Amino acid sequence: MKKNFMLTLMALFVFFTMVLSVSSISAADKEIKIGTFLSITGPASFLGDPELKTLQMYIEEINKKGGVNGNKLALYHYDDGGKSQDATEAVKKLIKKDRVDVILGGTTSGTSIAVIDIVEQEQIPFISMAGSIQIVDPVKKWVFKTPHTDKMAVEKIFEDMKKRGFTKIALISGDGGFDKSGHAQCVALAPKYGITLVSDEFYGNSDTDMTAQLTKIRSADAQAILNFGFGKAPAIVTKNIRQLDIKLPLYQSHGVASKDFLKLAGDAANGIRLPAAPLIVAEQLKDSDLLKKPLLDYKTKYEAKHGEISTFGGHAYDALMIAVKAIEKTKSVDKAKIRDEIEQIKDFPGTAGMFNMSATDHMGLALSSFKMVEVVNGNWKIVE
Amino acid sequence: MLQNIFQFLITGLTVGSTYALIALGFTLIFNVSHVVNFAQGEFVMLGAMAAIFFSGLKMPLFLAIILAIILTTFIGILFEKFAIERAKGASLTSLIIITIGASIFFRGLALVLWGKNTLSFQHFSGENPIRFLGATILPQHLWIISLTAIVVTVLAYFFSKTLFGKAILACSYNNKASKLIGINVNLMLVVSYGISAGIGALAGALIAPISYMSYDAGTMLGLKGFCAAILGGMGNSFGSVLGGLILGVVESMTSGIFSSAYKDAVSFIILLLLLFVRPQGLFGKGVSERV
Amino acid sequence: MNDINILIAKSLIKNFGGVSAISDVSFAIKKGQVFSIIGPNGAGKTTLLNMLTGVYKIDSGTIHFNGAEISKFPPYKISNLGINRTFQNLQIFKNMSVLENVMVGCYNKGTSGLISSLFYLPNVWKEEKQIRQWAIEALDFCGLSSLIKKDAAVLPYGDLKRIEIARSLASDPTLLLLDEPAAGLNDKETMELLPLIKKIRDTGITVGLVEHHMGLVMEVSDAVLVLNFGSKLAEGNPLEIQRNKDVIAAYLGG
Amino acid sequence: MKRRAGFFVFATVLLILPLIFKDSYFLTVTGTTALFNACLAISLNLFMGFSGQVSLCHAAFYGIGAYSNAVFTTTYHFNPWISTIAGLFITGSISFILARPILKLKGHYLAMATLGLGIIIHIFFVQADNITKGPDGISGIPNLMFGKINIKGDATWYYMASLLTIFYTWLSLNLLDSRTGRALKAIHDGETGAQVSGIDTDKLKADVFVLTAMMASLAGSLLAHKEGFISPESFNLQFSVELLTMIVIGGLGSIFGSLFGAVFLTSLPEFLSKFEDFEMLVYGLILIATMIFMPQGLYVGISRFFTGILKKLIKKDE
Repeated sequence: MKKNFMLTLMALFVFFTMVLSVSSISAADKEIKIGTFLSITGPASFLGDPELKTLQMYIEEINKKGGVNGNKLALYHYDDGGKSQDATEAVKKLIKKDRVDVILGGTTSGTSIAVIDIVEQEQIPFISMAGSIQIVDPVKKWVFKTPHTDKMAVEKIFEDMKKRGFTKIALISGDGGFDKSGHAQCVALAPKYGITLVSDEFYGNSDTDMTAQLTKIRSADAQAILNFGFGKAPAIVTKNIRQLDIKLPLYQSHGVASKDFLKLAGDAANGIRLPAAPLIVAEQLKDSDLLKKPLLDYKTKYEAKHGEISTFGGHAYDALMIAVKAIEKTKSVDKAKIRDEIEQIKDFPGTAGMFNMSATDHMGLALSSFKMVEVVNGNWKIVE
Repeated sequence: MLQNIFQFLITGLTVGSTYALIALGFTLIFNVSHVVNFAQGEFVMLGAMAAIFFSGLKMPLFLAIILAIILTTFIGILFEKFAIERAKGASLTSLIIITIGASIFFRGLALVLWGKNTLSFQHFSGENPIRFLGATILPQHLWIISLTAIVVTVLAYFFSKTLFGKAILACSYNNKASKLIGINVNLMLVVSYGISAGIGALAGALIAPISYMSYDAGTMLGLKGFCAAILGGMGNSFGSVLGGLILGVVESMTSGIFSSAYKDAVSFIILLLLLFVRPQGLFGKGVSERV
Repeated sequence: MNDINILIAKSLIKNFGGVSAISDVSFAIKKGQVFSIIGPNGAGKTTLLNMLTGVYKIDSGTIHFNGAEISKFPPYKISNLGINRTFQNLQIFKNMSVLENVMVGCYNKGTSGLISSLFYLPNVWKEEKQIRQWAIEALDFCGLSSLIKKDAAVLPYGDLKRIEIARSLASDPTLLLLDEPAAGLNDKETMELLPLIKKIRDTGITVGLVEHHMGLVMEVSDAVLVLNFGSKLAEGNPLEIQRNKDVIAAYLGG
Repeated sequence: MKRRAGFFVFATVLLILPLIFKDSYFLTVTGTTALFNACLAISLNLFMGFSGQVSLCHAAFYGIGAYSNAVFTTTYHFNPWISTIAGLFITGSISFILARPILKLKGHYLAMATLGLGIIIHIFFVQADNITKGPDGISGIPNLMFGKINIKGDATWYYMASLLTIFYTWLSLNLLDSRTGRALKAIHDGETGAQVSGIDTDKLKADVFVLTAMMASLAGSLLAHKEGFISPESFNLQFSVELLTMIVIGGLGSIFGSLFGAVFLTSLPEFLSKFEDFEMLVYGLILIATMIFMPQGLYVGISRFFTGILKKLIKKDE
């Protein structure tokens, strides 16, 4: 017993030593280090996946063209599995082990919010790819983000509802971070638009059937249904609504702005309205629109390599390009300078719209950059 | 209101029958080896993904499903041969960890083969809802319910009337004695893992049109199936089916009548209370230690 | 030897799912006796023992021990009152050493609780030493000193049976119930059991013995109770039992 | 008392590791997480490995501790230590009330019941937005203070985690060598045998359930301050299952096994991340292979492996 014990301790020690020596290999300098942590596995993996592919694709392209200010870009990437604790660990590693110059990422709002304290403390520019308004409101010195906020999505939807004269709506949302945060915005903003929530239902994001909740909604006196969620659940909600023969107009959030959703929901998706980044309707933009060319550029490049685009990959493109632009301008990798330059970004045409950052706005998108789209014959169409 | 309650009931029964079908797979493996197979949900996922893949190759639906079931059955057999059987002398807990490892492995396999996206599958016979007393039901639901009924009947026949089925049951009652009277216990294990995987695959192919499928969707389905099996009394096929139906109805009733945010919590509270009153599930045999 | 009844059982009844296992059995055990319960297979001997020790709940009837009613007590309470037992199929703790097994037997004599054990307060330290001592003594008493350091899992059946006796003795019982101590033992081992039981009795412990081995029973018992199909067939001293016609018929017929 | 010698060696090694590997982020970041997991594994092992019960709600108790500190310090501005005590109290009460009815269950039914309890608590973390802030979690949790000393930074937290691990190991070793510890092991090997030896098994099982739940809660309270941010997915069923895997992979019923399992499974993804999409595949295979080739767990398995090599070497010398 005693002998075994000592041997095991020795084994433990050897194991530790091996582990530690492997982990302390450091990379060559002179590179501009871009750090990123994304949800490559876990429930948000279908968002994290296009994000990573986009970053890899563009960094390769930039490097082929000679890099930024003559220096190559190097990507340091960790998977957080959608877990906030893993995200904070990843960010610590990015800062202290890899010593990156700027951090992009945070696929979900949860993982992004989780690392805010660290990036603020360590003073490193951080551009999130997640939706929640909490990330940039109140403004934090080192934190930026590229997607539209959930608040904007709700405002866009409520504006459209107001235009169509809906005052009583039913809300159904999932139990994830995106869903709950959107739900909170709906509840908070409804009175401002003269809207009453006559029904407020929830489902689990891995549920397979929502007819019970929708049956309840059916007997509430609503004029329209709003579903706040992402992943497969909104597609099931859409199909269940058709199954129950509910004729009310259906609104979805920007969380489903992908071709995948259209594929899943099939014919049932026709007539759905949702706010979306202009990327998915790039072809329909007026030729005079400054966004059209860069959007189509991204679209052709991504689709040539990886298939269907999604707005999520677009958020990664925006984040990377904003960082690159700032670094180009400062001609250094001084973190404080990069941060200042990001805050100065003006008229940058990204996939989500025209970015105009400022000291009070660390997202820089106007509500007008969001497009209200309707599904017509299985495709997106801009609602004028 | 009455009409609503009827719809909740119908919803509960349709969702419940998918739980029941998954629970049956648990029961089968549990019966022979007393192992709770944590990879059962992954069999369901693999079956669905394989069916979607085959039908994507322009195969007729029926053939795609059959091929998916055969493939998953084969995977189940390989799993038994190369993992469970190899772990001779391992305790029950170690075996359960092996099934947990397998569930992660199968998820990883599906991820590599079919990617991270959620995939859809065609409904077997259209999507036009059938109206019945003010409630609606999809043709696919009828497929699920009737095939669950068929599987239960076939299994009941298999275990009570065929020699092979009786031999499997014998292993579950007394492993050593079965060996002594010349039953090939290893073969029985292989067969039950195979059948279990096959039933899982069938469940997956049936559910996929309604709930879609992705590489990580099996875990939650497996969990619900496990709940159903426990609720009915572990090891009892009939109990599993009833457990599944009850679980489905409780879930849909709670989300319809009480609170949809806490529906899973309410279902679990009911399950806990039931176990406090009946520690062996609804139809389980009481366990008594012989001294 | 005196005439005080240490245990009195009255009209005990136990059914299993409608099948009667014990029906209306009454008896008394006198202090300092060796009291044997015999009967053919399935007569309900072990069931009766399980009822006396609280392992089975009794359906009706009463059990008094040292004047107190214990009919509805859980096993641990009965054990703490001074009734200990061994098992026909063994209840050895397989993941422990022989010494630890017997130390578990001393549980009722200790007082340290969960919290004091966690922090190993001085009283735990002292108690540990004492318990170890008691356990070693009990092993010595049963002639098992050589096995102290062995793991229980690797030992032969005969040794395990004696370890169970040692474990029971370690709790200083007033009444020790032995459930078929000779079952599965060879002749030599059985004959070694005889002096041990006598030695136990001589220390003043009352012994209840459930046994098949007639030679052993007749040699060691002061009183014998015969069960058949869950009912009392006869009661008396060994000589009376040997001559009882019903008993002979039951054994030959059974 | 042999165990004591090993314990001191272990404690010393743990505390001097950062002096040998200075500025190792693997040690202070992953290592700290591994030690937190080790604390959970050690406490779970008391309940499962020693007493032979099953629990799939350990992560939930960990979560109650974490949430208690997060909520009380941010919303109500309590002192962190008072919040910790509140967390212990809440966990203690919940586990105490539920211990008796739940522990009446056996085997798979017990697993199901604890799994259900864990899920119910997790749903509360997700859905009770007004208290727990929902899935987005709670941020801005203040630093822990020892009097005037502010506990922050990875290295400091490494030491905190080490001390907690050493403390928990010490408690478990003590318990093992005592009357109560033996009674626990007796329950594991045979409940009837334990009962007739005078052990009130129902009470003891309940006591240990409460104790281990509170140990998890204490670790959770500290975690909240270490992270400064917590959210529900750190305390879900998946994590409970992972803890179970740790103690079985390490070796059920062995304290150092649990430690080993926790360190192994926490650092494994670190090396597997190179496999990218194949990571899960490899991770699953490693779990399966470990159980096939070392059914008794890594602790026993590796010990045997080294003893084997040592024996061969000795033979060669002769």
